[in-house]
Amino acid sequence: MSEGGEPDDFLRALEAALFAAESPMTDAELATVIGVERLGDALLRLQALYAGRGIELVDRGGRWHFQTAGDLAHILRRTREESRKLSRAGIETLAIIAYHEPVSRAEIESIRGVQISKGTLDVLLEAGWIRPAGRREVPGRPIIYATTPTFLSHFGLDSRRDLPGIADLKAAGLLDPVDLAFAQLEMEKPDDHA
Amino acid sequence: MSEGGEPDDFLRALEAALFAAESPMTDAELATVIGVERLGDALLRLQALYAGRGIELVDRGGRWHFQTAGDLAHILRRTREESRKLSRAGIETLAIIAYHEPVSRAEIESIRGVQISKGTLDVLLEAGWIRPAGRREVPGRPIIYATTPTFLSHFGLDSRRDLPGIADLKAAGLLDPVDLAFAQLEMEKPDDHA
Amino acid sequence: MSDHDDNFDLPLVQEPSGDVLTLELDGWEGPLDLLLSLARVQKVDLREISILALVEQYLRFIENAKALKLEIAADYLVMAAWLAYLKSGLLLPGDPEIDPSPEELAMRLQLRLQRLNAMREAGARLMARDRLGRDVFTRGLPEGLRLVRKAAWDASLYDLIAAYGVVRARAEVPVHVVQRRRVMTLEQAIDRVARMVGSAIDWAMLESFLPPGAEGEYRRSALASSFVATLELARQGRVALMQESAFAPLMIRGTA
Repeated sequence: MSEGGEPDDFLRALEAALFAAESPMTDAELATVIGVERLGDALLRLQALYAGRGIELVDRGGRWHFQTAGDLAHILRRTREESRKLSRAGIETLAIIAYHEPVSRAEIESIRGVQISKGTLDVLLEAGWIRPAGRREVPGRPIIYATTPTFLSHFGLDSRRDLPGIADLKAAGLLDPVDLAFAQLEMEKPDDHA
Repeated sequence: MSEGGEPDDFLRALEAALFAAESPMTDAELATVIGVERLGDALLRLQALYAGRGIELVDRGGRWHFQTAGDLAHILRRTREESRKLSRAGIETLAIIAYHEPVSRAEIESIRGVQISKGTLDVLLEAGWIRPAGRREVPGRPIIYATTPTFLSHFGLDSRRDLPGIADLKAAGLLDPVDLAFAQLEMEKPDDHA
Repeated sequence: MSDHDDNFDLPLVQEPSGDVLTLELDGWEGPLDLLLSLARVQKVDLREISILALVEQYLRFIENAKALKLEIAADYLVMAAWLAYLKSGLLLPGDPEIDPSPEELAMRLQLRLQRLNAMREAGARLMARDRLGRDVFTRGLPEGLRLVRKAAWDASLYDLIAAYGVVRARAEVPVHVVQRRRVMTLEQAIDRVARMVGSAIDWAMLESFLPPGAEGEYRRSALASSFVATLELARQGRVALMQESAFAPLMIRGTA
């Protein structure tokens, strides 16, 4: 092994557990499975062991799993998974939730300048990419939405900090809380039963 | 790597293909997947690479697959305890209890509009999601049910107040008749100007 | 920006009849979306677009659409009216009384376009990532682990709330209830105004006949009924009405 000799039994057990797992595992879950108190830096050592291989160990919001290397996508890509394509409204709504989370429906609408049609949030909820994350303590107590760990793993993100360009957007003030009152005044809809 | 330096792209592709495969694969199938004429001794080289590790590459009658090293079998699931999907009656009953707790069986039936079998409540009790929460002081003194902390943690809720309200469900398209909601999935046109 | 019509990136749709070209407004998700596409045609950094030029393009676009007798959704027209107002504010010499100033409104519009654009690009970048199950894969044949605090029964939060939605949708018999609103009937108003005017000799404003503390919809109802009541009483010769000019306060006095 490149990282100094044969892996120890501890690392072997960790490797086996991660290979056998049916879904991403947290540090604590893995420790329980292999019967140790704590993992220490074992996950990072295992990750280093697989660096540059056809399979890599990734951290998705504190949950770890093995996956095939991204540069091999051209060999492995399965087109059948692509049959259900997200609409533009769906993509934008997902981006807004991911970059602004947690956000209410009204906040999403104010950024997009149109009402969200029925089904848009439903599709994202069903995909397991977003979840209701409590309520905003303002009049009407609207539900607010946030992304899920499934979202992070699906899009290959270690954490929300890794969202493409999020630091720049934040620096440019483009992720500041929306001036809702202003937006509503300006975009007032003649009716709201759409 | 023990077998002379970094694995080449060929070996990496083979490794990834075997890892992602949904069933054991033959030499010829693997060659097709990674787009080469023949594999030569690549499988044996990959096997050597994994020798002594937590997982190993094995040949079962000409079909190859990765599996957990035999001495680590204790961390694997021994009894194939399939996690079963809750029945429709089960999930509906659970939803009604969550939204209306505490409720008696008769109340659940009147909301569902359908009778519930004894087994339905048993399953929810067994899963630890609901608990008897006393009796309603009406004739017959029926048992009333409420959700448990286990319920909250399983569904990732901080409190019952985080459940989306009727207005939210309506807005998300979840109160639509099923076929209508399906038609509105908005998954159709691949968009070109995103 | 001189070659107006070519500036528009409009999908042109040929009508079946063949002679009329129509602009496809459905191509845009609302006015902000349309504004953003127009702004992008300026081909400069969104922070440097000319709001005035953008406003003119939008208004021209809506005019074109109207000239072609297209059905234009109301929100496009609302936006057009708002932009026309903004345009006049930007063109006229600054009036310090107006708050927020047209310049500030223009800046906010620009900011909104930037925000929407940022999210659109973020969405595209998100979708282009290596996605699990499409570009990268987890193990195809996991053996599975010993259960670690995993419930044997599996259901997601989505399953739960969707199920509740189904239950409610099934149980929901559409019942339309006309909300009971507090109103003042014409009879009540005639009674009230007649009683009050009997003791008043001086001219009094119509509003002074409204019940004290009346607010919102009830006040509007009372005002409308009281107005009709004074007309009825005037017809009967019991009161005299006077108004100095259009929209001036309506004055009432008893004739007794």
